[in-house]
Amino acid sequence: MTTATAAGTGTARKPATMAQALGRALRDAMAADPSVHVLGEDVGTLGGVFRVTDGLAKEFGDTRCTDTPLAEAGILGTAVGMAMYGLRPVVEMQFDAFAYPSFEQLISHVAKMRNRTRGAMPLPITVRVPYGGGIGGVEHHSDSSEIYYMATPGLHVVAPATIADAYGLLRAAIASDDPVVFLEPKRLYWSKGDWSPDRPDEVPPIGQAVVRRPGGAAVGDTAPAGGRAGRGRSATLISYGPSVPICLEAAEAARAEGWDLEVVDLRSLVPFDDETVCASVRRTGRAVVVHEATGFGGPGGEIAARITERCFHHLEAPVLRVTGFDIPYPPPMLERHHLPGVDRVLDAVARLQWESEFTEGRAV
Amino acid sequence: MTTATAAGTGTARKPATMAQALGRALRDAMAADPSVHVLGEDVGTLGGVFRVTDGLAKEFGDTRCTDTPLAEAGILGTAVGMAMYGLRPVVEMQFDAFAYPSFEQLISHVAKMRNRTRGAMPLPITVRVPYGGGIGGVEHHSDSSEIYYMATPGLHVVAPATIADAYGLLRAAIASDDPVVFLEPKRLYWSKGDWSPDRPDEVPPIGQAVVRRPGGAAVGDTAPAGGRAGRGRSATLISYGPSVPICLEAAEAARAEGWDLEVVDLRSLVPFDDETVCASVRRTGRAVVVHEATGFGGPGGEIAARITERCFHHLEAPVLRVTGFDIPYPPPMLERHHLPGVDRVLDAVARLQWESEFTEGRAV
Amino acid sequence: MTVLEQPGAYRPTPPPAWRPRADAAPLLPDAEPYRLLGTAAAADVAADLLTRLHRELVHGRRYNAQATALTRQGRLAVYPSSTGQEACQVAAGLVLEERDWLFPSYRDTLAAVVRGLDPVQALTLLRGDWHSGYDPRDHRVAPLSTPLATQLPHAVGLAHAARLKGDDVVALALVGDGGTSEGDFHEALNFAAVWQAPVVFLVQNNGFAISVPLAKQTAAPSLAHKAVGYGMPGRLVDGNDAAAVHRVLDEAVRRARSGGGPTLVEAVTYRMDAHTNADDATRYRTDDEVEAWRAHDPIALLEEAMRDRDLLDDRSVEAVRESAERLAAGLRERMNQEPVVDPMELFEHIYADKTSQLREQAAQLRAELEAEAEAEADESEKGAR
Amino acid sequence: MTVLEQPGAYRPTPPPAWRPRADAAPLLPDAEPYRLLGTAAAADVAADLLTRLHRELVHGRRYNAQATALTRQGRLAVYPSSTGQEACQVAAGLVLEERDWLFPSYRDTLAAVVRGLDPVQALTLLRGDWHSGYDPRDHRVAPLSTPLATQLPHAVGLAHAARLKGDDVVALALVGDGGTSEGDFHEALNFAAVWQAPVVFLVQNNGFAISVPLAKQTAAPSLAHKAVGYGMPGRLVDGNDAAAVHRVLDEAVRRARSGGGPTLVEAVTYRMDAHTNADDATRYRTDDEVEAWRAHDPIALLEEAMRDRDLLDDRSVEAVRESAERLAAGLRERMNQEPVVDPMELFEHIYADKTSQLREQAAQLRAELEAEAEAEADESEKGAR
Ligand SMILES: Cc1ncc(C[n+]2csc(CCOP(=O)(O)OP(=O)(O)O)c2C)c(N)n1
Ligand SMILES: Cc1ncc(C[n+]2csc(CCOP(=O)(O)OP(=O)(O)O)c2C)c(N)n1
Ligand SMILES: [Mg+2]
Ligand SMILES: [Mg+2]
Repeated sequence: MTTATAAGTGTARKPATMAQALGRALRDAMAADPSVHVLGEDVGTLGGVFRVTDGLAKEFGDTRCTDTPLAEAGILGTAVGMAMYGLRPVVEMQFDAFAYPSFEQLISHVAKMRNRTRGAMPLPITVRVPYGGGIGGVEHHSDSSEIYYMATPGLHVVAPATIADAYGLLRAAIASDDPVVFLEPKRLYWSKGDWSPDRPDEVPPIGQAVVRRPGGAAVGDTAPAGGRAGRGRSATLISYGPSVPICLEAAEAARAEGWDLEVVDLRSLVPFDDETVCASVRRTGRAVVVHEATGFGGPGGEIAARITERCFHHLEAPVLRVTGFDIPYPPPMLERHHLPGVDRVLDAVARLQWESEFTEGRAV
Repeated sequence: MTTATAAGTGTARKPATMAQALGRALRDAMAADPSVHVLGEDVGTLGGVFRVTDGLAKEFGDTRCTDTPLAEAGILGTAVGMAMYGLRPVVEMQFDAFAYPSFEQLISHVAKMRNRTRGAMPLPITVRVPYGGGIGGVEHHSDSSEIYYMATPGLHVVAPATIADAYGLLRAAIASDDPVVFLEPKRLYWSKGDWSPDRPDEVPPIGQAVVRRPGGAAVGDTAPAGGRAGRGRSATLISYGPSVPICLEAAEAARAEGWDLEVVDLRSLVPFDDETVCASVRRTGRAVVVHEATGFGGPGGEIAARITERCFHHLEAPVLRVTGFDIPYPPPMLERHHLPGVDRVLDAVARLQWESEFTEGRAV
Repeated sequence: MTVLEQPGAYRPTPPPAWRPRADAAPLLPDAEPYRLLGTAAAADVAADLLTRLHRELVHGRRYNAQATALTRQGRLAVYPSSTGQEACQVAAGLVLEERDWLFPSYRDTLAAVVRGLDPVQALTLLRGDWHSGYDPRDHRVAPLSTPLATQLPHAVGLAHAARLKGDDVVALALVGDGGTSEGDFHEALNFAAVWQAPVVFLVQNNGFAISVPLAKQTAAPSLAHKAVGYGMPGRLVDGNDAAAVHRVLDEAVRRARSGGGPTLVEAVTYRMDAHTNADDATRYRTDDEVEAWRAHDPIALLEEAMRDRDLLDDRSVEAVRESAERLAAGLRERMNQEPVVDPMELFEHIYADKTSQLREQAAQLRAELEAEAEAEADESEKGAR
Repeated sequence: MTVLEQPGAYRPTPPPAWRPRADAAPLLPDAEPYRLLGTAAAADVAADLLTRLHRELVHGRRYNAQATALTRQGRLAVYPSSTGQEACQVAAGLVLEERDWLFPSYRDTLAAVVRGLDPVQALTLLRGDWHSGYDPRDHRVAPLSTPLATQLPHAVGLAHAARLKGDDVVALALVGDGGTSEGDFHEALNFAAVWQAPVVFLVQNNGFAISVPLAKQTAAPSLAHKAVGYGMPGRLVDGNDAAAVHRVLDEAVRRARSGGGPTLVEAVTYRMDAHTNADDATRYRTDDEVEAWRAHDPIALLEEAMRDRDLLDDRSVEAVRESAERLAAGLRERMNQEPVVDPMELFEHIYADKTSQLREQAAQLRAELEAEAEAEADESEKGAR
């Protein structure tokens, strides 16, 4: 995968934004493998409403990068057929909420075809879903729909938080023989970074979380008054996609208040990297899960539950969640009140029972 | 609601099965309120593939109980329009997996219309979904899809476990001004019981869990060696729908081994009754969540996480989950290996760290 | 016999006794889009209708320009203009009775405004202070629908419900050429035909779904030809001829009202602006094409026909333009006021009663807001000193 | 020019230069279902084709009876019989080349068997030992599709992919009358027409979707009329006339193979059995209706035509019945063997590589199974003593 460099482009070019890195991943994948086909609404001539597919139709022709009729079940359903014939379709859903018409195809076929055929007919389909809020989008343009996919066995679910991961994980998704729902954090599309696609170490495997910010200093060093274990004022922030930058910012801010926070970027919700997550929580003894999606029934419940199952006796406090409220995504002028921000993360950190005070039960 | 008895039928008739009680609820609701309309595939002449709507078309005519064309998005979408005009549609999805084509209508309209219109246009729609496994159904006929609904703000999600609740909760769902996804446990359709629809106390409100089996004896009475708190060998089993009878059976079996188990039937996943659940867990100090749905990303994660958030210092052990495996629903001949049964519940109970042994960390 | 029974309905009996339900021929659209303006028949169109259409077209164009300008001033999050499509918008807004219902998509705020909706309320979604700015029952206008074609089954269900209740109500549902490809379009039209619901579907075929031209959207002879597959009549009309669109819609509405069932109308028109202010139309279409359509401008077409009949002169044109300016100025002024938003409203309309969880979350947000306000007060106090 | 470009494609240019893409007339189905048997044209049908069709029809009927019997013996979880529809099934199974693909629904195991699939493998879904019993690539038969109409876009995508790869492959997709109401039907046909994919859609209109009669499913003149709305030809055929179905499908397949694009074929037939063994058809249809269709039996029709041409006599009929009995006996015998199922396979085919979570869960189940086995061994040891 990492050896596939596109003819005629050197390592000199450094895409500036995540959107460009995603486009580059598509381009490099198409150049490396003629069975990779991109299809969706406006992906061809226009280059996609976020311009992620810009230039692909020109370079590879409109049979490799195809503007489809406007019908998401049709897009994903035909992609299933294309994959059955040995192609490797990469489907773009224009926005999160516009993937819903394809739900039956995704749940009842894409996720199940390998299983149904006893492994004879895997479906190497990548479903790219620009997702999440924070871009001032009107209704239906800001949903965090990851739980629908996470809860469906047979799908991989990936969400990059960095430009390098955007490239690497998308290459990995396309190369995977399993269907991958690839969640692209819309509000990071225009995030910029210095990055070159040709460094092989930038192609991560799917299913490995990464510690974005180690919480080294405090590990086992200090034992504040009242603390049950001697792990100091450290905690783990766990997130993915658009919430990772929030967590990193919060960790930076927390340092000023004497907290040493470790930040885990899950990168992939399925497969879930229990090892990296639990190792961090065992080090710190406290954890906060952060995501934009609705709290109730959202990804954070699963994450908190499995950490608790695995690390119960290492926990100084319950795993807390900082999430979107249990409401439909708000209109643009109110979205800032809904989205988990640095302050809300710090508030949660403060509630992690640092003095082992008996605070539970307040909420009910 | 409870005063609405149908003309011409006395209290003498005692429906024997849950399917009949559901049918009776529809009938009584239609008799009480002419704005209640039933629609779906085969609900009219045939009376539904599970015969729940048997007799309704005959009694109320085919405009009150209507065989629709075969198109689930169309069924739910037209129901939205009917509700906009003041009707109270009750929609039947023939099987769990066949609700998926209506997903966009459900998520993007049914769940959001009240919110979108600032309360001006609530949608009193009941979506009946025969759900879950254990009936030897072939693929797509046994999905436990509740997390998709739970995770969508704006929907109520209800699942009865008893015949009385089937009647009462369905009446409540139809009477509700909010959209309700009403999950009917297929394998309990033929469960029998002595029951009369005319006892007002059998119409429960939506959103209240119930303790199906109190764990009284052990509350605070005994303090076994090694136990941190003095609550004895008691624990709470939490479930809903088709798993409630399993939990009751497990509790019965557990008594022989000296465990005193309390069984909570959630009845409604949304709204979620934190109070009843947490009160029980605080009494017992231990909890197991039991459901058929896939574990990863399933309802159990949410339930375990919120219990832990609220009752952390009352917990002697992490909240455990007994769920379906993280696989597509298996073919009939293998389903018994997938479904949580009494043994698996008892195994989980046994793992609840009764001697406070330090067992965590094994799984990772 | 109930309203759902159709005695002549298609039911294959054993061949050779084949009996198709309906003759397909009357369902098929004409080969050419129907036109009135510029034809002899234009002479019979009521003068006051033309005057009304004209005023609304001119107002509508100005409204579109104003709304687009508001995006540049940051007063609208986004605006999908209907410039070039005013004939469809205006006819759709005018053709219904008060008791009827309109089901617009995101591009159809003009039709809603013509129907009587306050433009500020119509633009609420696009301004971003809430998802919808009006009570749908006030003017019987459903919320603007963003997920394509999803509003069509709503229109069918509402029209069906009204009929079941014995009410004399017709629903008119708007959808774009792109939207016809969605499954919901298919399901809605099929339900409408089977139920003989009093609903009219108006496809504004403006040639593009964002960047995707019609040739990549369908291979049908016309979109109106889809009607025959549902057993309803398909009508093709010049979407820039306001009188023609009004007449075709009016006939369809009357048919629906009198129990004749649904109609599919395709209006052939063109989107003169980009998809929205955020779109760059030069990426997918040529200036030549745009200019060719400019020569078929709905306002120019109507003005020509009206001048032919002496229904318009320079003075009356000027008067209409002036009233359009006044409307635009009023809209501009009102849209330049900061809308009042209350974060606490986020929890208000989820359910009839707040769940305990929502109460907890509302309390959390309230506490945050209070802390914020306190901090701000501290700041400004410091500043004041 | 790529395969996706359609020079004559429908693209409205400014009126008055209206240019519809295609003439609708050739797309419209005939008013009467096409018939061969019993007409003069039947004389020209190749004798060996008739012989082949006859043998498969008779085998097929026996197969259906046997499968239904297996439900009563608990050997099949459920069986949706195609008795009465054998002409469609057999024609669909025979008309394709080896390299082509068949996309069956749950009712179409017979078509798959005619195509060459082992009936035991074809019945795996319905027996319940796994979701699908065969490698789809072995006979180029997609897994039986249960969610209605969802297989149609798969067929389009596969045919499109084959064409892009330069392969000479046609896909034939089967769907029921009820299935035509689903959004996926619409989207699939539209994609097929826009892409000019080499795919043939066969609607087996058997009059019912479970209990729902066609009149509640559609108001169209015929289901074949839906074709015109996509810009593909619609063909109507007597679905009990095996020669006619074969010919219409054969023409459509040839057309698709030669780059002529997709076709929609509606075969008018009747489901003689209940929806499945679990259904009670007396609830929604009369014996009279069933009997009327019995008089139009596909086997009787064919036998009559063959006898007319001296292609069949009592002896050859008897020989075919005997071979059908042998097939049924073989199937019965094999289906009476308990299928081997391995619970551990539950975790095998979820992903290319098992996740750590699945490994944990597999270990849990293995431990449970071992404990169970131990307990059983203990039991039987006790019993042996
Ligand atoms: C279900 C769905 N898919 C995708 C989109 C994104 N989208 C918004 S407008 C548009 C094009 C619509 O074209 P058309 O129906 O012709 O209407 P027009 O914009 O031309 O008025 C698309 C793809 C959407 N709103 N809904
Ligand atoms: C999406 C979906 N909805 C509902 C069903 C349940 N169902 C199974 S068969 C059937 C009727 C199908 O009728 P038709 O398409 O005419 O095919 P037939 O059974 O007559 O062959 C229904 C409603 C399903 N399988 N898939
Ligand atoms: Mg358009
Ligand atoms: Mg049928």
